[in-house]
Amino acid sequence: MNQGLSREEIAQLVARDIAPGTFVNLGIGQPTTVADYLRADQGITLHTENGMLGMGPQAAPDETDPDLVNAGKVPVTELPGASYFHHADSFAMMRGGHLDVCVLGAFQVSATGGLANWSTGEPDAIPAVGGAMDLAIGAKEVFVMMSLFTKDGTPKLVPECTYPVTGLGCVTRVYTNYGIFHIDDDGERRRPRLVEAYGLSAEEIHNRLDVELV
Amino acid sequence: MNQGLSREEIAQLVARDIAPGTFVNLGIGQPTTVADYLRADQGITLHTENGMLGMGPQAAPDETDPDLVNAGKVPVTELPGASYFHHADSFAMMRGGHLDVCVLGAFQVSATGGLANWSTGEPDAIPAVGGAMDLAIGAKEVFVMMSLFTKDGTPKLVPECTYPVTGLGCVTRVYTNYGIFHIDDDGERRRPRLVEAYGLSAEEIHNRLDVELV
Amino acid sequence: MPEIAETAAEAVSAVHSGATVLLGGFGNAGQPMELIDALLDSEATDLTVVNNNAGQADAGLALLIKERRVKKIICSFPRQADSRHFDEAYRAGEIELELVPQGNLAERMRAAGAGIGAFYTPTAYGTALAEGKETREINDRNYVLEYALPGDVALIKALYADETGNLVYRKTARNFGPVMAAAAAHTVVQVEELLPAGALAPEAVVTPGLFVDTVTVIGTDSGTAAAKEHHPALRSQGSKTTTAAEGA
Amino acid sequence: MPEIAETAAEAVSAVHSGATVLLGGFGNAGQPMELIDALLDSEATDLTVVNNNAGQADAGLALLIKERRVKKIICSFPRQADSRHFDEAYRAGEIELELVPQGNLAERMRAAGAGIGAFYTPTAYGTALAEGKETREINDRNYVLEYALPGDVALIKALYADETGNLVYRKTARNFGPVMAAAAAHTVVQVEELLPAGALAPEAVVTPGLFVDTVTVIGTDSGTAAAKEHHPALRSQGSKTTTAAEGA
Repeated sequence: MNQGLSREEIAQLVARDIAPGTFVNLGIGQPTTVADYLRADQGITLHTENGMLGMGPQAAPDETDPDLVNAGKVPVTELPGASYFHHADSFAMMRGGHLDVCVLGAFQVSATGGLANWSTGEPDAIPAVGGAMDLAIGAKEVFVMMSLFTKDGTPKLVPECTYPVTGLGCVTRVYTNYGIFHIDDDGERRRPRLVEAYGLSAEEIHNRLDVELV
Repeated sequence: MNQGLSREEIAQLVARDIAPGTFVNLGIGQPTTVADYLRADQGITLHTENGMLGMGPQAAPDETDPDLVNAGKVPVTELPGASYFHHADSFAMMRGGHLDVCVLGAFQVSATGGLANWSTGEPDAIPAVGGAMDLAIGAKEVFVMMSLFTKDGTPKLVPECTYPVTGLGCVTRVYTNYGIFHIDDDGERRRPRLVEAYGLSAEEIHNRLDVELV
Repeated sequence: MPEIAETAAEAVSAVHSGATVLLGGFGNAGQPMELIDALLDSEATDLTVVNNNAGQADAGLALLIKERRVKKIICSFPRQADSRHFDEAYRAGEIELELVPQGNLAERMRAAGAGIGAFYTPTAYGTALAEGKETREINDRNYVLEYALPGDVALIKALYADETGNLVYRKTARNFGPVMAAAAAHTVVQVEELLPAGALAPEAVVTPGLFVDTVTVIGTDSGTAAAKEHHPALRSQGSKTTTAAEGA
Repeated sequence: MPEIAETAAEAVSAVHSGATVLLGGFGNAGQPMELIDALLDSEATDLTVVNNNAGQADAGLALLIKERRVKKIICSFPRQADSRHFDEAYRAGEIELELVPQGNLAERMRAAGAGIGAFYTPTAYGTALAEGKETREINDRNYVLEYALPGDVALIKALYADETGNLVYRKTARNFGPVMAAAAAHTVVQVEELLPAGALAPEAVVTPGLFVDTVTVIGTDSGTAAAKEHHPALRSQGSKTTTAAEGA
């Protein structure tokens, strides 16, 4: 079957759509790869939850600094104009709505922008949340990157999350291998709108999802 | 009539009783004069609510700095070991119980350590509170400096404050021209104890106050 | 990157009538006098102003009040020896006063900047300033519920900005600046000098640039005093792009 | 003035069995590894530990958990590739876990340090981590009530201390340090170097000395890295009293 876009292509689309001059937090894992496709002329400033704005690329192996890491604890670098601050200030930036965009992975996104990305809900799983819930409700816009379907073909854009939620009504855009969805508020409620389709036609996507699209 | 101690003598007693190595906030007005009697070997660090620890003496007239003032907006100086911080952090220090002592003036102190020092309660008065309420409840110990009686002889250490209160049960010591009172909690309630008397005998003080002393 | 305004007038153009304006400063220290003067010259009226005081003498905020362009003031200490314009407006019933203990005022703005909706503070419990407010006992201590206090615009003064909007302050002129910068939807800063990105040491930045929307360069006494010292945030390799003398 | 401890063992002697201990660090950055090792060598047990994680591999906090000396851990991210000692204790029901979103964790400690009893946060509203908690709608946004989280002792790592206890940190190693220093009744700090009063620029101090009770000097990689740079808080006239090499 056509797999639509690769993970790298999805990251490229996210990078393309981040507005110039904004402050952005890239979540751990796949979202981190978005940084590889941001152009210098976009003037994006990266925030890392562990207390830094103006984060640069990953450090070269021979230039790592034990005191300069990102949220994934990977050694990174500092750009001109950077600043450091403590954890309460760092999360105040998120919670206070000062970040323009955060990019997160997801198990599921609901039709109203609910996000499930922190727990599979399995009874024997050891729970861990990190900064996911803070990021989900904090940024002005929350972009999710995920495959549109699980390996067995089950949609991940769903009427309601069946996995434990990270935040309610917080996702504004969903970047998937088969298409980009914007979850807009039409004044009455939030609903996803298919903005771009890849590999599948818009009609095929509609048919395979159990979600009413605008 | 014997006036007991002078204001300067009261300030000297307060300075004498501040424990070495402590962090202290001296309120605007008379409490500020306590600084004149602190000895360098006491190692007291002064806090000013407008964002500084390690405040030094008032600046000489030809060495004033527009950006270095105390809570009374008087130009002051900086000592080695000083630090600056913003207003929310400064009041967090008070409220969080990190200051050992603050010294305040008062219209009245109640037998249980209630403080009235911010408003005369006159109907046409324009109210103003500043940092008084924050200081009153913030420091581990609140020392009050005041005359024991008004000009017409009315006690200012009272069963209950008739002036609008600044804080409840917050005063731990009262330094007056006729004596020093400690307001201790005996496990059941807080009551003043006359610790030193000046100019009047302990009995005379007891007789002239409408407050039960320990 | 913040907008660089050529003039104070341009810098304060974000203040619209009816706005809630957070005005920095404690006494003269950190007070953005030139921005307030520009606000005075603007058409903005019907303002809610948050400041520690309510104007002094015949300048700045006092004149805004004299002209009855402040409908409400939220402050801790309105009454001063030279607060005659406020006193007059207040006694005439022509200005609303919300009196807030200074620490609660700072913490309410801090909450607004930090996305905290409300908080329980021990300050003012049992006093007239907590009348009608919710209270709660937590671990044997009594608290009053206070709500976040956001602003539409903050007008503040810092010492240096870099081109990314990072700010550092000078001595006790820091006071309300960092708190207001985070609490306002739009933050306007007057600085003594504007420096290139990289000129401020990241460890010593006090207000990160994401809180700053507009910067304008205005030389004052603070810059004169700073010129005699080395501010720790200045990296030696940082060359200055605009000095107060060259700037607006 | 803080007590200067000659050894890490002396520094952590303030931790008694049953204490709530705030452990700084995010990953290895800012983690007071030598203080934690000293805690491991102490008799303290029955601890409640607050840390972002729940120990890694066979070191520090993980070993405290392995030895079942941690009755409860309050953290945001216990599960990691190498968190096997926590995993085992947790599955055996031998450690209590309070899972808190990272920002709420930081803010709860910030509240403790700032004398705020509780606060309304939007984080975790509607999630399993807010189950059973009070909620409130404020200006059309939903919030969860979270309480202050104070510690009996904080063990943190900073770069430099001066003799009055003022601290500065290095890069992202700052993380939880300043928040924990204020939240604990007794704060113990390991630093690379101890400097005389006046050696740190007052504008660049991050944690004022009144939050610091015990300082001990321990050289680590951070000090090695710092030696190649000029930290902005260092005043050129400040001569060093104790370097890591000379110290404990």
